Amino acid sequence: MKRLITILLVASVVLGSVVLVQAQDDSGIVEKDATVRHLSIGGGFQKLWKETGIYRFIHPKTAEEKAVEYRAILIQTVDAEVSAGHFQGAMETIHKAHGVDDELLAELTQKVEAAEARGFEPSRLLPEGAGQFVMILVGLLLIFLAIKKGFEPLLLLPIGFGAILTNIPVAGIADGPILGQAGGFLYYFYMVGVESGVFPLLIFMGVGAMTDFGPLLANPKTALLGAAAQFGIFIALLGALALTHWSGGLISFDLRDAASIGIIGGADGPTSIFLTSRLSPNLLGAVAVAAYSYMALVPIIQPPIMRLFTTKAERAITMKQLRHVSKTEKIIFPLMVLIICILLLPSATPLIGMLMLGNLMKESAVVDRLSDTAQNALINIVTIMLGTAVGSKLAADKFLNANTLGILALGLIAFCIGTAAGVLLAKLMNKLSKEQINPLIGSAGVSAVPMAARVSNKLGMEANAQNFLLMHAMGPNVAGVIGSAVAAGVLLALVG
Amino acid sequence: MKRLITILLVASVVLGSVVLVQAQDDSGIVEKDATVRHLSIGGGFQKLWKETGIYRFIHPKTAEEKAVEYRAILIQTVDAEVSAGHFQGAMETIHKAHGVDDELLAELTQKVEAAEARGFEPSRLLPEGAGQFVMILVGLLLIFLAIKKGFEPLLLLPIGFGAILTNIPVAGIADGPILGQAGGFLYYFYMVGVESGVFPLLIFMGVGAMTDFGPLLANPKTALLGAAAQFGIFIALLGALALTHWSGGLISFDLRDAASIGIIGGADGPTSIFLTSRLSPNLLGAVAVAAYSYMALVPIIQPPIMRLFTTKAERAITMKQLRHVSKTEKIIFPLMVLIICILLLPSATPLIGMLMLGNLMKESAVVDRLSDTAQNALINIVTIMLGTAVGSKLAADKFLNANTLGILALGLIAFCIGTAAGVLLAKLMNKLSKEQINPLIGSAGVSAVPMAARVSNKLGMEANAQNFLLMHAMGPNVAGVIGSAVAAGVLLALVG
Amino acid sequence: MKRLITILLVASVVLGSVVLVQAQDDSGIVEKDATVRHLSIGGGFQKLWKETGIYRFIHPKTAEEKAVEYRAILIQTVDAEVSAGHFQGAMETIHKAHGVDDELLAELTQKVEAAEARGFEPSRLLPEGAGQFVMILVGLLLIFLAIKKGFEPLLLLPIGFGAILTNIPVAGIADGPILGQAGGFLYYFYMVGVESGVFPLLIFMGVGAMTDFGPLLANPKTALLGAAAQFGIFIALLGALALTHWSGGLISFDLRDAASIGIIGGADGPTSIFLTSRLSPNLLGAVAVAAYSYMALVPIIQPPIMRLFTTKAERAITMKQLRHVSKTEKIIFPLMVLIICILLLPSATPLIGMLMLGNLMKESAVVDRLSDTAQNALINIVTIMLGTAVGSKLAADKFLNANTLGILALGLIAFCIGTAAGVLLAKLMNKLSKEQINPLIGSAGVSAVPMAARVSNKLGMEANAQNFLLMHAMGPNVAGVIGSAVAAGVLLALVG
Amino acid sequence: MDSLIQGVVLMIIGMATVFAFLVLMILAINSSAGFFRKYAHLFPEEHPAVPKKTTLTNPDVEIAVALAAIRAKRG
Amino acid sequence: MDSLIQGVVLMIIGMATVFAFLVLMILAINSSAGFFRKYAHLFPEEHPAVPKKTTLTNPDVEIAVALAAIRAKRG
Amino acid sequence: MDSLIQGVVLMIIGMATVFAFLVLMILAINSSAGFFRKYAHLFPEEHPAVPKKTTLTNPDVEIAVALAAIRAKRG
Ligand code: NA
Ligand code: NA
Ligand code: NA
Repeated sequence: MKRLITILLVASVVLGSVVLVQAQDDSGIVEKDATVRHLSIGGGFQKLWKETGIYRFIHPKTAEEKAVEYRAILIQTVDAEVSAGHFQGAMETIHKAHGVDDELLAELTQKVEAAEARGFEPSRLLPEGAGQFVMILVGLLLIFLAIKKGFEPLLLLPIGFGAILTNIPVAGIADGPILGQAGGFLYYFYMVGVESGVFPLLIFMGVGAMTDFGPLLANPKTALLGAAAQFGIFIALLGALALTHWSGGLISFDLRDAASIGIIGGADGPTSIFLTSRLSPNLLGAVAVAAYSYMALVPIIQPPIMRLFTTKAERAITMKQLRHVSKTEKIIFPLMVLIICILLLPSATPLIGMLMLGNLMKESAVVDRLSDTAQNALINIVTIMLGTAVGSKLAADKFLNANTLGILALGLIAFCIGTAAGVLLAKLMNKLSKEQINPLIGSAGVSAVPMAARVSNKLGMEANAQNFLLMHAMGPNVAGVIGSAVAAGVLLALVG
Repeated sequence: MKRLITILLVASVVLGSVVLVQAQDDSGIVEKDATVRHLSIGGGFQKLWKETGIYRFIHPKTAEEKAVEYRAILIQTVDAEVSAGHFQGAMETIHKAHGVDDELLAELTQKVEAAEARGFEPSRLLPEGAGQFVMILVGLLLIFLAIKKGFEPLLLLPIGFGAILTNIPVAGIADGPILGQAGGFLYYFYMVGVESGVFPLLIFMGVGAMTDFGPLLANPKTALLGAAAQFGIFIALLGALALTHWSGGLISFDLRDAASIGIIGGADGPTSIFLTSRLSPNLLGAVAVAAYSYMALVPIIQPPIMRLFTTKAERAITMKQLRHVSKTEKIIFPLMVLIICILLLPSATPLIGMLMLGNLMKESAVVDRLSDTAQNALINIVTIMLGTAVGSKLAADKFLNANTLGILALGLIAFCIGTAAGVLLAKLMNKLSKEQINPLIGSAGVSAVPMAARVSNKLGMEANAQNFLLMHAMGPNVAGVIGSAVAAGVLLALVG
Repeated sequence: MKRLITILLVASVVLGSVVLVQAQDDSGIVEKDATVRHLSIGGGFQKLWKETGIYRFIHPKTAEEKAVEYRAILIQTVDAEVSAGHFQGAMETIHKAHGVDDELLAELTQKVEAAEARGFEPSRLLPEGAGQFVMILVGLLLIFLAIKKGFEPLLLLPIGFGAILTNIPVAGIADGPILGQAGGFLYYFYMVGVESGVFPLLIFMGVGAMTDFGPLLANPKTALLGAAAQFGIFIALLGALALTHWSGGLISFDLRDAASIGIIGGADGPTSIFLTSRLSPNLLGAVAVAAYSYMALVPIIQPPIMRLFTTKAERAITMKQLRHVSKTEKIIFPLMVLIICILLLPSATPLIGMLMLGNLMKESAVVDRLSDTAQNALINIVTIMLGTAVGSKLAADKFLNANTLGILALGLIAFCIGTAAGVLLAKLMNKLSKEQINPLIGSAGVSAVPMAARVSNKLGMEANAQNFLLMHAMGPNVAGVIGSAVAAGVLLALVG
Repeated sequence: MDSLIQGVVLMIIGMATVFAFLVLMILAINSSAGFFRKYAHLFPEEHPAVPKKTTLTNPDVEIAVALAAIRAKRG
Repeated sequence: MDSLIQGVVLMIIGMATVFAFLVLMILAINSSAGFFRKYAHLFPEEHPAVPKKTTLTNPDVEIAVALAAIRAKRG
Repeated sequence: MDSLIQGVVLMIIGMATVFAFLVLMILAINSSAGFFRKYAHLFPEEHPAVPKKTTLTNPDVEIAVALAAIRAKRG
């Protein structure tokens, strides 16, 4: 086990350096059609730099840049509609497009007609009916796990129920409208709340209104642990591409899929749902289920890894009590983070922004009625609708295939790597500074608030009954939420 | 009175058997255009069978079947738009249609042009302005009944207010957008919440989260009473067709209208609104008003009928206390009902599904915050918007005509028949089994939760001061909710 | 100071009479294109009369009138789209239009093509990036004022945050969808809640459910003070036109802009937002900020003016305690006001209607659960979304210009004039009747509930420690809410 | 100048309407007050006729009550 | 007359379905009741396995607890 | 192989950005902490300047208060 994980860590570092060398000569050009090709380190940072607030405040987007983006969106939209078999929609999109050279339009039209000629047959492991039947069983399983095993019931119960409703034949509860006939209600939940990105963001606002960043402010350097733990995200991303490369076509993910799978390692529901709904809506069901299931399994997944990489002595380290944090610092904090995000990574501002809006409402204490509603009525209403809407993406032809197994496996790896990375960085930090921190709090960096922090606390008390790590673990824990939102922003900027 | 009702019951049974004979030879073919024509018993059951989950899990819809359905929807949509005078909309629909043979398109185009040539003049008893004035008075009346008489104020007050706002000249509060100009807010409430079916379903979820099926689980056979009481639905449906047939054109309802009117007898608000918004939106105002008014009048409508069909001795029957129902049974129940509904009647799953989702959230006790919100903040918000949106369908040209009188009369009949049927079945059951049940609880089968159950309790105590029927009546009472949802599903499947 | 305000008052009266004379000969014809031109007193009242319920109940809109309105909307829509640079949208609007003579269509097409030929360059004081940067600072300033200075934090905090999010480069949080790509979430908040008018109306309903009209019912004549205080609205409107006329093109407002600016003087948030979102969405950000800021500054703005126009003796006047108001009167009141509004000014019924619906829910006491939700969960949810959505209109090219300075100045003037007018009318009333009222309550007529009433109370107690004016001031205070809604209705009817 | 005139016209019409509206409202209030003073006996200050319970209400309460009764009866 | 026949057909099919559905439901309830009566020992009436706390929960509480513990330890 | 390289590139850029972001955040926190330690006296821990009451508040309370006062005065 330890060997495996260590190998993975080393491997990725080696691979990284290999690339560092061979990719330098690379031109870093970004193809017009926005699917990142031949992106070198240099090219990537360059692209990212052009998407920073610092750069854009000084060089607003030019008409040319906007035109290029428009072209990219057009191609992407048509591709998506074609691969979903919506040929009519694709043609309409092409007709709607304006200010695009006719060659491109002709080319796209051809592409659509060719695809239409080939016809569209959703790939299925099982016949439609059987698939629906199995998915209903999957839904029941999720509900069982939620109720009997206590797996994140707030999300998995609605998701499971949504999966059942979606796979009922005839009823068409997740189908869109046809001519004059209204669509099913889950279709509207999905379009209004998920396609638009509104629901996960509102939940993130509520989470912000529930989160106390005090422990992080009191001991900021623990935020580094929240950064390290995001390593799992990118290992899983790499893994998804590796599977595609070596599974001989059995499993296949493109870069956007890989990014969506990686984000499972962020151990943060709203972030996973938001990113996946942007990059690969077809994977939304599997990704969300994996993310919430593993978050629920944190008390089972993390401890062995934590013990593996720490000695009893290390686990017994007690940390000095956290300093008092003033009200004003807590009020300033969300604004500081927002500003950093604006300057460095605007693509992450929807997530970070809403998280910090919620937190500002809480800490400012001048809009308590809004903050209360954000963390109660509003988040509950949205949770019900978001859960069922996510469940509506658990359709047989999307879920019952080898890819889903890959997603589940990679998600688990992501959690393990993230945990290990957090613990290892903690140990490294102890080497470098005299002020010792308990490496157990490193694992809390994956977020999964507040479960992971509780796990750190539990193991700490096992090693030393007087060792209360919870508050110390909350620092990396909440930093991990910010960390995965940042990772999501990077992926949106480079792959989106 | 007793004679009248008995006659009605007998008549319908006779008519039924007559048809049984003469309809057997019938082919049971269902016309392409989805308006049920010459539907025989055999044909009907056959059609229903093809809409069951059992059948569809094994035989998913074929491309041909989908094409036929698409044709039906197309024709229906065009017809609806034509009869509403939206000729432009109808033409657009025809142009949007794809994969349909040109004859049909040509035929529809002709139909539209012909209608446009004839021109469109909404039939009015009163000139527009006077009609609006009267409807405002109707709205005020509803508000008076809600506040002073306590008629279901939660719905009738918003409905009444919505009726007033809708009928204000110039303001156009329920009008759709025109080109760049936004529509009135009630228009948006209606489209977002009623046209989509979302609001009644969310309310049903809240009702589920408020409902304790324990009494039903403790004495399941009382569910039969909840089935019998749905008889009123179909008698009213038959009555609507009879009125059309014998009122010499004064009153006219098609099959979909008749179904919407019948559902009033379900004595269940959300079910009535959901079904009517699907089948005959134009009747929504009248149907909803009738349903809620008679639900409020249950304490006045039911007792005489209950006394009529029971002897003092019967009313005095006491029932043995209900057994304890375990938590697990209560958690399993909503899932069992959902599964039965999936296998037998998918068309009812939106209603049954949301009811059971709410109940599962309540009984599972792992998502209390969601369940609390579902039965408070969420259901209240939706009730305000749903009520006013339903009121927006109280437009003079739709409401001020003989049909409305017919609807009110038929709704009352439905309640009476339903009550009688419940009581009579209870007596029949007493004949057949030794364990006696008090026939008074039969009337609770119409649902109208918990009013009808309270009425049973009241009459029981009149006959025997120590006779507490409330809990026993809750069984048929909640079964009646399921029963009317099932009836709605059948109507959607056969008439929708 | 006193002189200044007095001059303004006199000036406007004089100007008024001047016009009275010279405008009589005027024909009062209203141009087809709905932008009021050459509107005389007579013509205006005539137009208003034709928009009353009294008139329309008897003379419903004829096909001709509707056609004229449709033409007007068409022209307006195209103009708006052209001036926003949405040439494609404008062309689509023209194609969608039906039942319009071809000359008009040709004319409009020409107009669009001409504009497109000229090209579209949003006028900017600063380059795009710099502008966004400054607007982010503006957002931070609003948040500072909300938190540290307590300026209406419930609105200004979300507005400020919305302003920041909107002006983040790259993120496009307030941008609309492009082809297949979803828009930013603030775009959806704005379209769903503000463009549709739903959010301000829901807030108004909540305000109604929180408002006790008892003090007004106990001493109705104080409502006149709530009327007088609306004078500020029209002075600011006049001022906006004057600025346009005499600032030599530096500042430019059309009649609709002027009306939106004037409504700031209504000292009522939802009313300002509702009217401005109808008349000049581009000014929404500035108008809302001004309205809420000055409402927060009422305790600073009003006292000097109140002292200026009152003697210590007047301020010391005590008023006899208010009579008891019966429950039934309180229930009847909202319906009476609604009916008056229907008969006199239907264009104000969305605002007045929702205010009165909320109040009826409160006073009827039969729908407490709805009333509770309306004044808590619902209003809070809507406030969060409305605030951020309004903030999304704080875009650099709309906000960073001389017009905004004009808006801020005029808003302040509106508040001052309103305050003065209220106080002066109170003194006049004292001259005319023997029953004395304390002129301090006149200033509460601007609404700004309950801040302004508290100010009256405070100054009253300064003059006489035993002088409790709060309840007496609540009368004009709530009347002011109705007054500004009525003013908004007039502006919608004549300018909209 | 023209637009200024428009402004004044709007001011006059607007203020006139606002006053007209509120004066009407005052009259309505006074008449209703008078009416209810005169017929107060017809409108006792009791709570509204409606029980708070409605179809949206939770039956559990009811049942609890019944149960209590039953127990009372037994014990 | 035709449409009336339709009505009767609907009535018969409808009532049949309603009864069929609720009868099935009764059978299901009885069998589940039987099952749980038989295996009651497997389903103790304890509260569900899940702690109410979830990712939606406010960490403050936790911290309070921890603090308390710490203080306890100190004092 | 190409796509794998893409993955590694994303990993390097991603982790670099995450660390950069959080390091910046740490610096910001530390400086703000330092600032407030230095000028703590300027930011007393009092409650915010705003009264909870706002335009969204229910005037009834106010009135109750006033009434109380009036009665107090009388009695
Ligand atoms: Na994370
Ligand atoms: Na029923
Ligand atoms: Na006002």
